[in-house]
Amino acid sequence: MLIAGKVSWALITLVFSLAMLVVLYLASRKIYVPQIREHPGVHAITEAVGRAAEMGRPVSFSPGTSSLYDTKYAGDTAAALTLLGYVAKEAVKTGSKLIVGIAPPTVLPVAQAIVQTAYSLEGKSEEYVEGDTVRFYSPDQWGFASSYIGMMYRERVAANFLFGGHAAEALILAETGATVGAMQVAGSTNVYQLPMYVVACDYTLIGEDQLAAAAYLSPDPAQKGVIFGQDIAKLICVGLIVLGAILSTAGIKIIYQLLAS
Amino acid sequence: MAGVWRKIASVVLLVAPAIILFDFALKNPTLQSVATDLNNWAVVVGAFALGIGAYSLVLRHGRMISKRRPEWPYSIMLLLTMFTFIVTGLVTGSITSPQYNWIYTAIVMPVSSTLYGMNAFFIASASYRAFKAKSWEALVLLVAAIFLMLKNAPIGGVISPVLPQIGGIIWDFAGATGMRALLIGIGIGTLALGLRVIIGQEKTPLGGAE
Amino acid sequence: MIDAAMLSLLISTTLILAVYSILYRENPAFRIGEHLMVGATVGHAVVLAVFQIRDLAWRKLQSGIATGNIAGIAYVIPMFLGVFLYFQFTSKFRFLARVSIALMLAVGLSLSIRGLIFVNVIGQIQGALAPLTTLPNIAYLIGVVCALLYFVYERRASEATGPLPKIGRYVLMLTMGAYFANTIMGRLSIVIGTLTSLFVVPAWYLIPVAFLVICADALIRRKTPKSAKAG
Amino acid sequence: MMIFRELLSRNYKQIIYLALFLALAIPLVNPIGLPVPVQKTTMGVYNKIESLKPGDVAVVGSNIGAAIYAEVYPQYIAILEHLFRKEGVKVLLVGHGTEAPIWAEKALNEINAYGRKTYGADFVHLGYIAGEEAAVAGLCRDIHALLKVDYKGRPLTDLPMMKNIKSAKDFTIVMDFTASADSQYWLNQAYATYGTAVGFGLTAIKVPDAYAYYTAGQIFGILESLSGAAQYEVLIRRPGMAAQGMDAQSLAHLLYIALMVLCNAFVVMERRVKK
Repeated sequence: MLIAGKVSWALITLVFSLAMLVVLYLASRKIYVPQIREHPGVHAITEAVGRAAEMGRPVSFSPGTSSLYDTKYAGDTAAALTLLGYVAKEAVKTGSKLIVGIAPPTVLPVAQAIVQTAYSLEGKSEEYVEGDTVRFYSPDQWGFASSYIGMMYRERVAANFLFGGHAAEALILAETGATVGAMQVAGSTNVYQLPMYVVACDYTLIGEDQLAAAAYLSPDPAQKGVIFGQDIAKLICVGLIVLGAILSTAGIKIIYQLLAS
Repeated sequence: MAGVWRKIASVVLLVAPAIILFDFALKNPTLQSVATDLNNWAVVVGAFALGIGAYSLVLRHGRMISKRRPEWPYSIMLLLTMFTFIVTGLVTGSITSPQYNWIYTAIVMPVSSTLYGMNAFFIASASYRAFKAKSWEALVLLVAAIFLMLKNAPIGGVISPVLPQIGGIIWDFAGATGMRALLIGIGIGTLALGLRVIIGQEKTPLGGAE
Repeated sequence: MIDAAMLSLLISTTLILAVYSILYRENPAFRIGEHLMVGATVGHAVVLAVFQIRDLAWRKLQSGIATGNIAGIAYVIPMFLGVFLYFQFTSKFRFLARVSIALMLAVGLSLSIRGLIFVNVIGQIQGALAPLTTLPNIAYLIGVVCALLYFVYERRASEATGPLPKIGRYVLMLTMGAYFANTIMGRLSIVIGTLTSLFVVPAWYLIPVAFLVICADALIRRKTPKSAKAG
Repeated sequence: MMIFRELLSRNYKQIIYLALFLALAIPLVNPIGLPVPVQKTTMGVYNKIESLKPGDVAVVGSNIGAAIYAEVYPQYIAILEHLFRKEGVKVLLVGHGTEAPIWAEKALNEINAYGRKTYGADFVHLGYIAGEEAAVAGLCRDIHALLKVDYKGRPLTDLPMMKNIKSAKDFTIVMDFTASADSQYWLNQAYATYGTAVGFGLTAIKVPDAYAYYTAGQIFGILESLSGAAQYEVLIRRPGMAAQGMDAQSLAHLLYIALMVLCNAFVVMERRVKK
């Protein structure tokens, strides 16, 4: 029935999903509410928006150049959009001007809806300008990058958020943000761009940090539960690695074969 | 009507991933063709989305021109270029026609390669600003970067053949430890986020709860 | 006289210099480059999208109707879903875009999940199972475990592992430093390629012109300190 | 030192950018000729080609495109130059993708191939074959069944060299230049099936995958990006675009390291002043 080589995949996906769903259920029923530590970068998001409001300068946000149906960075884009929901809410609350730069056209309607909702929830619908608060730049990474850095210079942004799947334009965006003096928080699951963020930005949500932050900042606190599910999955991985390495030292390759099945 | 439509959306969120995930592990030709079609459907819907983007762009720059905002001449230039590309592409019927190729190589190619190459300049300014060894963590970052550069640039091996070897050790270690943990974490994190979206717990990436 | 190839070369060289001028400061030349680039890439994307809809949906629909193939006829669905996206701009029918977005997101997430679990999780665990007979292998095991424990967010679980997450953080920083430096060569070869294309006549003559403009601008700005500094 | 610091702190970005521009531009205009250490993998390619005897056949996988031009084209030129210097070695060019033959012709003209050797007797350009791995398999099985004409439409039967070259059994080596999966095709089809020696010229990103084959002894060598090309240029004593590029690379890397050291030196100095 199952394709050879995919048995371990099915098993691991199933076990991990179950762990996450069970913890999520327990948390939503308040049976077990895990204590999740806050990443300093998450706190910095709020701080950066507040700082921009004090300075009276805008906040810019990019949810990445990967589309909604990207085969590798779709999760990245989804996490970035969740974080956009949070940043938009904070920006509207503190009264800073928000500029969202969009590259993939598929993300545009979603971002428009998220930001517009954030404005109308605070009763500031008139401040949302169609086509201007959420700006479509270009689906091409370099067309997008040239517009985004031009915007950062001209608007003199005070806080810049780079989330989602960015490719080689990541450093260009981040370094320009640093040049205009913006406080920057970035995150990605693109492992080749993370080093650029670590070097150029004030705070970086490395890989899973960004995906967990999406759950951490969810308006529904029960959603934090899933993060503990992620921890369980990681601890299973640690167990497999340690056990597998010790066994293979003894010449037993059972874990490797299991994973290859 | 709106309620029913939203129900359909939840069903799509549950059924489409089920088909695509089961297709990965099960050998079933029907499942496979449905999964391929689903993928194509998403691409088709995505292609339509570009119209929204173009509309939004025309709206913004049209407003700039009509209200004579400071940057309005640039907006005219942008819209003209855009329509030139669209007309040339659709009239010649292909993006490989000589006319289309000419405008593409004259504008898009040089700007792309320039911006890509600009990374090298930004690496320089970032190196000067950000590699201050103010903490142990920053020191580790700095040392690893320096040894890797000495490994990659031919000059490192000329100064001393030991330098590239140290760089090589650091590179192997980084790939087998930090990178590995990062990749595993990303896999698990994506699964968790995906699950929450699929079962309808996370609505923001769909455009908010409304 | 100037022929098409020469004109193309002149335009592209001017654009290269215009875009590089952002390294000095934000200026009209860069803005021209920026707006041309956005117009060009969006126009290009529109052309591609039209062809994509034609080849991927319209042709399949046509042949589906001709042969009575249900899978082909079904391509009318994504075309409608695509049109529904445009109701985003109305307040009354905005909900219609919901299914289209759900479809794209569902496809993307499930494709990502299946690929990432298979390649990232299983592949990397397999890679970490080397026998502990050499010093590097032992170091790799300790390093990967510490780095993984850094990503444990539950407070008690994280505290129970003692100093290991902290070590994991150092391991990650080392990785970041190494990967940062390792991208440099590729980036440099791109800029070297661009510079090589600039260092041929007639493009060559434009470089001193650009430098003179920048120097003149720097002098003028020095005399009028009022202007805000962007660089 | 203090003046230096004053300048850097005021306008540091512009000055750094100017310094990098000079570090890149000077070696391009006026090559310095900084030494280049030669890697094992590059040496493997050199030794293999050096060992070719008259009558041996070298297949050159020509898959250059605009995307990989900067990294791979200099390698391609260097290898062709070396092959054309070897007396009696037959060269067969073939690639995937419509763009590939244009680059191949450009390279052949650059080394003056048509002036140095006879087309048809010493070298043949087959153009490109469509159909990914299946096409490579077909080529290895029977060239004459897959292709009837060369790149310019001349019948293969008219080319004297092609009389003795029928399948992968007649290939001595395959040197494939690529950034995509097709390196795998030659490994699967030529090496695994017919035992033909295979080597690669790759972009930096593809090297880690290929290195595993090298350590396993399945391929005879790899040219790694621009540095591989520069090393090869040194080996065949023909400094070209890669060697210049390498000078620029070396200087730029030194500048980056100097900047990192300098910013830390300033931090230390500031602390001293405060005390």
